[in-house]
Amino acid sequence: MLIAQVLLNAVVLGCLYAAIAAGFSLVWGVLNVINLMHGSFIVLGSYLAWLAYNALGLDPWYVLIAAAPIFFVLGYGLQRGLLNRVIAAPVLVTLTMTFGIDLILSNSMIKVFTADFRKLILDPPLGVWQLGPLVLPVDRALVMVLALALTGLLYLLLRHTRIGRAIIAVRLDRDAARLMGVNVNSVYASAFGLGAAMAGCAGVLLAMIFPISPLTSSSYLGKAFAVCVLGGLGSVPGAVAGGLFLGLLESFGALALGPEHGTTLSFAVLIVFLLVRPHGLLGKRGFE
Amino acid sequence: MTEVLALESVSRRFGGLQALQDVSLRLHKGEVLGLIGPNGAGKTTLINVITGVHRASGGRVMFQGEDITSRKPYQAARMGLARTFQIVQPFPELNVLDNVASAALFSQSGLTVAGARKAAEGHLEFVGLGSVSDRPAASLTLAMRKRLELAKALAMKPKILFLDEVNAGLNTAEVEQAMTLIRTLAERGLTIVVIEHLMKVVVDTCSRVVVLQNGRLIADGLPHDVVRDPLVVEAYLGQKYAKLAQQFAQGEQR
Amino acid sequence: MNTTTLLEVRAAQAGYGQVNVLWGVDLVLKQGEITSLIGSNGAGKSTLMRVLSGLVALRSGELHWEGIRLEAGATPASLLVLGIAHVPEGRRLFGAMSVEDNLLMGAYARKADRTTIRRDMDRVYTVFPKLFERRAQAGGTLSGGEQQMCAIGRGLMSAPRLLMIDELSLGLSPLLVDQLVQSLQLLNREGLSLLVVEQDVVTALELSNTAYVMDTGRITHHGHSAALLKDPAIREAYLGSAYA
Amino acid sequence: QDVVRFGAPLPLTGALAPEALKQRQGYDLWAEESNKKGGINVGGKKYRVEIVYSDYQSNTPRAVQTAERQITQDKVDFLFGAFGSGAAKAASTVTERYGRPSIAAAASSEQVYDQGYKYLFGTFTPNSTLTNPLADIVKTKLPPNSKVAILARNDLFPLSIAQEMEKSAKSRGFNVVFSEKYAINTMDHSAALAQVKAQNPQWIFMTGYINDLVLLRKQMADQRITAEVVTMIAAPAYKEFIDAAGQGAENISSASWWHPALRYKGTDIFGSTENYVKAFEAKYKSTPDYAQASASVAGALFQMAIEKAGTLDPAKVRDALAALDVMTFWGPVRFGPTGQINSLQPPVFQIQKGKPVIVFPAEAKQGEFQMGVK
Amino acid sequence: MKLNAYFLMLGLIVVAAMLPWTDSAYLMRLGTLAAMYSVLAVSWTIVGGFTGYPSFATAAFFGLGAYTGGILVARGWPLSLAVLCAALLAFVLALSLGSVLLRLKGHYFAIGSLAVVEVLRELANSSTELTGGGMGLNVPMSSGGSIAATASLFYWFMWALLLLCFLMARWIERSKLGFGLACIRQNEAAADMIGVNATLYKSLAFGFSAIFVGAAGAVYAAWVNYIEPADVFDVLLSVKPIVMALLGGLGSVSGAVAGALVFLGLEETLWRNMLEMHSAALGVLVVLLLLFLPHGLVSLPRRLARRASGASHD
Ligand SMILES: Nc1ncnc2c1ncn2[C@@H]1O[C@H](COP(=O)(O)OP(=O)(O)OP(=O)(O)O)[C@@H](O)[C@H]1O
Ligand SMILES: Nc1ncnc2c1ncn2[C@@H]1O[C@H](COP(=O)(O)OP(=O)(O)OP(=O)(O)O)[C@@H](O)[C@H]1O
Ligand SMILES: CC(C)C[C@H](N)C(=O)O
Ligand SMILES: [Mg+2]
Ligand SMILES: [Mg+2]
Repeated sequence: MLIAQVLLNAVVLGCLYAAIAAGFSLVWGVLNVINLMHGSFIVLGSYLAWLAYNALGLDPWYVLIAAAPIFFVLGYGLQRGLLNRVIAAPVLVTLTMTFGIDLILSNSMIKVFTADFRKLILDPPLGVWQLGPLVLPVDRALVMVLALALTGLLYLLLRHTRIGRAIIAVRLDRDAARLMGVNVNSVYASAFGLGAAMAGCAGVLLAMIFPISPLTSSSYLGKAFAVCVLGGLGSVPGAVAGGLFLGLLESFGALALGPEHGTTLSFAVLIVFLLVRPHGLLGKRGFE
Repeated sequence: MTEVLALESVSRRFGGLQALQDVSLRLHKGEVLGLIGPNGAGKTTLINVITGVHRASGGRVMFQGEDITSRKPYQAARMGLARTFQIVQPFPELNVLDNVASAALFSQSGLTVAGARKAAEGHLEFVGLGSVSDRPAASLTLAMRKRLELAKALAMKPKILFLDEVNAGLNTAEVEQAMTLIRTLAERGLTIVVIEHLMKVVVDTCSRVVVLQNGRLIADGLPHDVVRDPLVVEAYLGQKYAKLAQQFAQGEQR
Repeated sequence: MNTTTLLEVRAAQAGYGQVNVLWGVDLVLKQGEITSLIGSNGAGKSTLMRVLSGLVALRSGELHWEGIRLEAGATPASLLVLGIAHVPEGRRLFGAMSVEDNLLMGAYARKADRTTIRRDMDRVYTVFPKLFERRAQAGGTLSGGEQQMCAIGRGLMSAPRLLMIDELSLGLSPLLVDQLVQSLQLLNREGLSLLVVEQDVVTALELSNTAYVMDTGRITHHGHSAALLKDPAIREAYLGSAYA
Repeated sequence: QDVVRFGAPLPLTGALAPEALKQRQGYDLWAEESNKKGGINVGGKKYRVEIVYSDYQSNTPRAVQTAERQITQDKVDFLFGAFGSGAAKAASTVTERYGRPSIAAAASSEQVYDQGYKYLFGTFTPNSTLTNPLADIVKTKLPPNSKVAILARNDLFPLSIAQEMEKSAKSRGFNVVFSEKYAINTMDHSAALAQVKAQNPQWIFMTGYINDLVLLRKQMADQRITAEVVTMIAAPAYKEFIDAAGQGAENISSASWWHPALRYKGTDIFGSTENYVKAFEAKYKSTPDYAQASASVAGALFQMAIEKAGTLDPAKVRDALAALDVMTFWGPVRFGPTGQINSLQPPVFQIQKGKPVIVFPAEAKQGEFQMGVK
Repeated sequence: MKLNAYFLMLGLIVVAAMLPWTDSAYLMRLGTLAAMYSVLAVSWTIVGGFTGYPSFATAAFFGLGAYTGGILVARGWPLSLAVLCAALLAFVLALSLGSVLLRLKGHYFAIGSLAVVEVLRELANSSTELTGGGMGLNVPMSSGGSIAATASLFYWFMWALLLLCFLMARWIERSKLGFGLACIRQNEAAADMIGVNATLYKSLAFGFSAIFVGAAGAVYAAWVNYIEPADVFDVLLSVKPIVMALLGGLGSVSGAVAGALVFLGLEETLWRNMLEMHSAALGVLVVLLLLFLPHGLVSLPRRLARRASGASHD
């Protein structure tokens, strides 16, 4: 029974992880940028949901509709205005740039929102489903479904649209993509904007479950990293697979070795995974 | 003639694709072997298997009587197997001299950095890049890079030299210069394997030609015979070329 | 033969960073013609092509399309819409994309519907059956010659009016060069204009109607290909002693 | 007028910021109160109190640097300890090295004080003084051999108090069926909680700082975990915890080093507990809890020791502190041989109807211990 | 150009030698930290700059060194011996990890190296008997000596480490090893083909890059007297050296030192002057530097010269 409950928890958690990582994976796999701002975007999304709920009484799932364009524009602007100027430079330069911008972002968030942990407490609460001996909090279930829907949308977008193919082409060869008539700058910025939108939306959803504070951004970032490695870079199905895998690993790791070892185990497995399957569970070399 | 390299039914798969199938081949010291075949026939793959870049999925590679099937590329290099890349691979930030010096330095033991540079100068002169030795490799034109690639391979004091399309992209005059270089090397007794689509080069420099198609050897013989082989004509040369070759051969006989 | 001018460049100067590569180049491409561009290594042939496709900006000089002057700073996207496609030196395939996706990228700038694109793709596959065999393989793992086919096929997918191919025969087997030349001539008869850079001078001059010879950033000769093929100076410089 | 400078390295930003801000309120209140009365009387001369704050961002190594910088750069005469057992312990190496008396206003673990340091004092009694009375009360309510589950943050204070809890529980015949730690920054406790639930314990004991415990409480509810007794340390005393946990706070029990409902008559600057609470409410419009009161009393104790020593000489003030035996609004104060207070009886309380209600000791008791946490 | 590096080092040594005479504990602390940061940045340059492998493992070796040193010192070992042990252990670990980890390329390597930090941190966290776990480890003050004397002991120790580290990096740069690393960085497949034993070379680079980081960790532990896993295995310890190296100019040893000094200067100034917004201000500076000085401080003289000579296009 315990096993079944842990399994259920793990799957739910895994889907959340997938939503956390999908945008990060996209930006990393496609733009070849490790976006250290990703965690802050998520937190910012959570604040958006929190503000909307407390100030306007808007439920998070409505906020989702607004968050996507807002964060898209934010990401698009940051990429166009700052990152794009060093996009041709080696990986480390763009990484450092996102590190710098993230310092600004997170410090500003602390200034504006303080480091206090906030909670978005839905009133009335959504309650808990009792499925026989198993329990499933309704908010988690809802977030899981919405998160999966979001990732699914992203997948369709990348897979079956012109812009999706263009994003991949630009990643592989800028000049050749230009020759195909792709507006490279706008594709880069769009990809980054998509990544940011995914992060923002994930943040909105997670606000229903996790406490909100600028300080949590690094844990989100850490999860995103792990998911990408486990699932494979730049691939949406990979993010889902990686997320589920991480969820399982952490939950059963905690069960077997004690709660504080869940993360250790997942990182140890991560190293092993890197060595035997550097492209992750579902990753092709660098994109989907 | 001593045998330096022997392939014993070497095979290599990529997923569902059989890139090489039971290739058996012997190479003797001092030979200049032409390796030709249609695009995608497996020529580059064959070199990659011999030099350890890819592992053979079946068969053995013997070098001077020793089994080197599972050698790593750097080990193969140190044993005297040098190759040029079909798509040139210089160290872009190093200057031309250091590109060549690096080849000398790491393929042989007992050289110092200074010694390797000294040795490199000679090779650069030989390929005609002496005047650009301090330019970064990234700034060279294609023809120069191809020659740089050759100089690097030579600096490794190879026992066998694999030239993968060193002439592609060169104009006719430049090709002639390159052929002169290859012939000089052959005269010095170096064993050379030439992959080339320019039949003129193959016919004029090789002492023997083998033909790969779909991963299998389909012909082996003297250049003039091979280019007249109907199988080869059909798979690789085309009628137009065959006619040209015919004229050419007749011209030579006259 | 229709002789309206398609693309014309006048007094073009262009280069990279501090260095100038083109020093006042004039070149006229006529509708329905195959033009070849030959010259020694580093002469600036590829650079000129990049100028014509908008990859490299003109430093001075003018670009005209069907008699209308194009604004400075034309991008590849805008030129592609006019019908100019460029198969670049070094092929520049999207290495991790499948052959088929590479071809689809060629049609990126087109506003055509799926069936038209599908039809054009089938045509490319008829010209290069090998590509059809390898259509699901990643571009980067193709053999050298297969990559060349894929690059040319990708260029064709934009349904261009003018196709520019840098280093046409590079790495292709003699048989394939033959077939390619025939295919290009066929496409040409159907109305496609071509600009071809080709190291094999004989092939270049046999394929083209008009030819330009370039040396250190300037056009040194131009005229009918057949005439140039007979010109002793050209033979001496580009065919080497054996052919002189 | 002359000033005497006190250094207060605090985690004003970062994870521990909410608690650091409380401490700052406590220090400020004392400084204001003291200066209102003319300052500290040092051998007949009045010195104004000045507190130098610096933020170490909830980052322990920075706390050490900050403390050192306050001594060497800001030239403070005395220091308050950094927040929490971990940082206070780390920073105490500096004050010891420089020979500056320092009072830790938020460090209760014995591991902080057992280093043989002479200049370190603390206002909190050891962790066992919380767990023992708790276990005593619960013992009277639950059948013998009841099951206890303990979940602790992997951090100095929580681990230390969890160890004490385990000891207290075992020695009273409880059956400790689960005792695990969770990593700092854990956001999802569902795996650990599922295990707790599977054990079906009567008493659940959880430790951590406020953010951890709010989260744990919510996720317990998500998993429909209930127990006869749920104890959390150290957060339920804070109004912020009660607000954040809402209904979930009901019947959560805890213990703390001080409670505003206590009634001590002190000789310190604030006088009685009542006076202190009144002064605090006047200034901040809210009721103080132990985090604020501890900071204020640390200041008040410094003042008493300095006035007694009649000098600002660090060594003399240190001796005066060590010899202190006074009554304050915080309770009777005497520092034991390690420098930690050993003269207090911390109250046990429970959240009832959204208010902390003292259930022990008898003299301060406000209500009965209630069973059942849903 | 080459002289410049030595001039920089010489200048630094002179300044460093004078610092203790200022008798300012604050400056001494800053000076010690400066040397420590420089050690980290220079060490990172060996693997990140020379070899082109973006390592995030710095914190792993630092933490390992800190705990090794801390535990040994706490058990009464003399500092120098403890530091030696820490350095050795870091070297051995890096060497053996390197041969496995360095099979990964680019981003994957970055993640792999980051994961090593996480795993070691959690190991330290959970081996409570040895390390004290989350409760931290007290490293008792080295006996005797005044405050000033202890401060300058650590100060000189750290600077000695920096000098050795600097010399080692310069030596590697010129040696056959350095040459091979440059080849690997630019084109690993081609390096393989000319006979470079890439696995060995990369592992060596990784190993050498760990030695002094481990040593610095050990000195740090004794210096601050108290360490905990979250502190010495802090990911920022991995990120900062990269920022410093980039500030200085990727791949340049003296650039790394210059970058470390400038970074520390900025960090400290901002921290002192704008407490609440200092990290945002640091972020702004990082962004500006990347935008306007993408090739780092080492490119500054050349740029200035170019500006002065009036060449306008860029
Ligand atoms: N890494 C790989 N993965 C999958 N297929 C591969 C890989 N490398 C080569 N191939 C396939 O193997 C076949 C042989 O390739 P190879 O490069 O050896 O041809 P080649 O004879 O050198 O051709 P060319 O003359 O065009 O250079 C080709 O069809 C190619 O697509
Ligand atoms: N991206 C670049 N940056 C700087 N210089 C370049 C660049 N590309 C080409 N050059 C230089 O410009 C000159 C002309 O090069 P270009 O490639 O146009 O010549 P080409 O005639 O196409 O030669 P090839 O026959 O070798 O292809 C050469 O000197 C070359 O070194
Ligand atoms: C304020 C308290 C929760 C601090 C705690 N007693 C500690 O030692 O860390
Ligand atoms: Mg090939
Ligand atoms: Mg060219």
